[in-house]
Amino acid sequence: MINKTVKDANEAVRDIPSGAFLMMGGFGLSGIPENCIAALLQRDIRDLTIVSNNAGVDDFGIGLLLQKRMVKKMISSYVGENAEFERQLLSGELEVDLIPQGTLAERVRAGGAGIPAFFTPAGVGTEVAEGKEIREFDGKLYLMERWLRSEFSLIKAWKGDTAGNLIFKGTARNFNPMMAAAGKITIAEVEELVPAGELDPNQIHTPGIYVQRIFEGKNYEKRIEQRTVRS
Amino acid sequence: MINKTVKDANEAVRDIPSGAFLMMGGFGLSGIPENCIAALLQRDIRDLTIVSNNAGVDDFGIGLLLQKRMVKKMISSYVGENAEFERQLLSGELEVDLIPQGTLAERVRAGGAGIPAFFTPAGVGTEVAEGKEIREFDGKLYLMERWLRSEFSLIKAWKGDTAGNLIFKGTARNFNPMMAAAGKITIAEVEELVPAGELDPNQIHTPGIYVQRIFEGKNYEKRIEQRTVRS
Amino acid sequence: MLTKQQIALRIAKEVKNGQYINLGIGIPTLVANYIPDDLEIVLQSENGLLGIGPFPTEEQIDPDLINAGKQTITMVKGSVLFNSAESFAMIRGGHVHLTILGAMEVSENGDIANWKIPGKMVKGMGGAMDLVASAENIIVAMQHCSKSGESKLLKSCSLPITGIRCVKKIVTDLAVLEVDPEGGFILKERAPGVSVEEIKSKTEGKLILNGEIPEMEF
Amino acid sequence: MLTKQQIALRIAKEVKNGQYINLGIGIPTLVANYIPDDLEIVLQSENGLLGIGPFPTEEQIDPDLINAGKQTITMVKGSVLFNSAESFAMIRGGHVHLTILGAMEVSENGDIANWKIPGKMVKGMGGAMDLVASAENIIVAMQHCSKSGESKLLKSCSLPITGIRCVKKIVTDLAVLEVDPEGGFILKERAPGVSVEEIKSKTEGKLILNGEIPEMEF
Repeated sequence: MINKTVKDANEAVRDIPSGAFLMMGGFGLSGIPENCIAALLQRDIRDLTIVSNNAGVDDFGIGLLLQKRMVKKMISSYVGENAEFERQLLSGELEVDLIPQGTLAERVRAGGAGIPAFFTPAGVGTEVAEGKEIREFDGKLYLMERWLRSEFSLIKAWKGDTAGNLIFKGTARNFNPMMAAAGKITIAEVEELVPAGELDPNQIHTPGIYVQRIFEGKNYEKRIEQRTVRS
Repeated sequence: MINKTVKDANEAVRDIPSGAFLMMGGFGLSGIPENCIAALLQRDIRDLTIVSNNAGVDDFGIGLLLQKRMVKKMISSYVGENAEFERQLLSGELEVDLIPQGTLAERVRAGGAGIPAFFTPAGVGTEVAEGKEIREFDGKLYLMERWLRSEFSLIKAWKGDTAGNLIFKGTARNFNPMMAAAGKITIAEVEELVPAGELDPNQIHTPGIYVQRIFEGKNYEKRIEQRTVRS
Repeated sequence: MLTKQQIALRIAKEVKNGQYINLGIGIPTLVANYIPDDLEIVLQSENGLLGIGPFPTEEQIDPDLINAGKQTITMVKGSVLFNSAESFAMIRGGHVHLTILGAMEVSENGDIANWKIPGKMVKGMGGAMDLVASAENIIVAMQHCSKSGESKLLKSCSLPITGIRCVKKIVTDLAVLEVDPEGGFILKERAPGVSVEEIKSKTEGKLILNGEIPEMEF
Repeated sequence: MLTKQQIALRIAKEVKNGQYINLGIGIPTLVANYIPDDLEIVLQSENGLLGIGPFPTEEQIDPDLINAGKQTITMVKGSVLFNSAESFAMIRGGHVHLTILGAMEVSENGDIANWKIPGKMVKGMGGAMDLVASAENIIVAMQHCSKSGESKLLKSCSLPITGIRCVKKIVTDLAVLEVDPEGGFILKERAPGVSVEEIKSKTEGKLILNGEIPEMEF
């Protein structure tokens, strides 16, 4: 079995250049590649384009990259909860492409699956449809959407093995599996790294074929955005 | 949680009419809905259209439905290993649509996922492309393919719960999950049926939302087509 | 005039046994509190869960288990977790039967606007455009008028659209209305003590009155 | 002239460390026996497995574990199981680096025909059309001529095509050849004892000779 292990986050992200097109897993702050983001912050790179459902909060997640002005463009579905983001956007320092969440998920899935374009009903009749081909199938209107593929995908899983096979936990799965498949180089950080053969082959969420580098992360903060408890 | 349990295969397939458009899971004889096929054989229906990667063998699987002349048309990727199939096809009693296996899997997946059409490179320049739209993306040619959706999908899983959540085993998974999602009414037979809550929510292959009826099957033969052992 | 809780309570009566339901943020989330216990329904969270349970106790809190509003949650028995592509496959494929969401504006042909106010900060549409383009039944929970008293049930939306011809029913603080496929809001029920005249005066779009309009019953 | 085993042995030299590989039925399956042990490679089975192991012992046989040829198999450590859509997502998405398969005919521009003989029974293309349309490297294992002595390396295929301009390399019982992107079979190696003249006489398509053509080494 092919061994994908690298030493740590610094080694994993060492060759991501300025101007790179990245994907980062996570929904809100859940399932984000905390260690890779921390390692990127140590690098002197800028003008990144990042595909991520959200843009973190001011002082955590992708928000940290925004603070350091490392991001040129975000491709996301929802970017609230972030004052620095708003400031950079309004001042013209940052570009943003807003995409319906399901379309974003499917475009990334299509990138990994070698499907260059597909049709979806989301956004028909809205400004999302501007400039896109509209076609009727069986009496309903659909937009044609293109695939998304990245130079580097940075993803976070719960458990992984040295062959790159991954298991996620709870709703921290979200965009991570599709982004793994859509990355030319996919870097997976996991809470627990085990030897190939220890995970049940029938219970793996992301096959190792999609992962080029894997390492065991440390000091996960897993910050909670909306701590709600039963009254 | 919604309870999808029905008593047995006979109750599950009771309302499948003549002329119905069906999908059946399985690859070769692995992961086929044995109990549902046996129950269909008891019914006086005909002119079925069946989407299935293969067409069984002469005396097992879909081959049994062919013997009883219940099938009008097969939509498959590979139909060897079946003399009765060949006879009916050559005599004009049976129609067949042959589709590349990956295109078949993706068309069924698209049906379940509400994607009416997508582009794939498989079949460009071949007779599969006849009558289909061809388009170039990033310098490569692709065919436009349409979704497939069924009136009834008959699938087989290893374990299931009363909410319709399913876990498959080994390579018996194959087309079953996509067909579950692509069925207007999906009937799942399982080797072991447990109460909702007994399966790990993180380890379910097919969410119960795709399953309308579920029952515990019996007397699985699981016939092996090519019994090969180490020399 | 109905309170937010009463709007949620009224919408809960629309829920049918065996449905899979996606609840938006705000009043729609409250609907979960009023669904009768004898109905078997499942709540979907578009970030990857079928079977949302109640909020956790302090001991149950798990940062890896949140809803689409990023709130910590729990799971009910029979829940299942999945990725975002699978989640929207469910939505787009029509497997989620009912979507209940808020709106800034609804038009008399069923268009909905709820994601953007030009000139103000744009937060993004999240999953709303997928949800309204896909579900077979879409119910909107909203105030009948804006804080400045302008009708939010319009001939056509003035704000950027989230989806076209998709809203089937609207429950406001004043009324229950259905969208006529031919265009127009069909008044079905009045909030207790609210007159047809008041609803008419506060509905900019075409209001359709068929016979006697009953008061809502709770 | 090479035996089937020798063709497989020669193709095994094309395998590189770290590759994910799909092996077709027939000679390609034999290639697995000759891949050097020090290479880390993974074999994909398009019915839903990465990490094909050897055939099982009698005790290990599991009807729920077969390869694309419907043979009973085992899994190696680090294997993973998945559904057919995921399997072809891997193939179509270019994640499987190398496909080795048989052919009835190959043309000098890299077209391949291997799924249908008109007038005879049609069995279907299975996954072949997806594989040849997708993999970055496609190697064909075949006999240079048919049993009646007709060349199978042609100007253009006479049989229905499986895929166009996709074959990169061909290993036959007589030779190793590469397909020139401009058209033509570039002769790279001769089977032991086989002359360039013989290969030329048995290749209907354009044969390109660049300098001395070495014999294969095993």
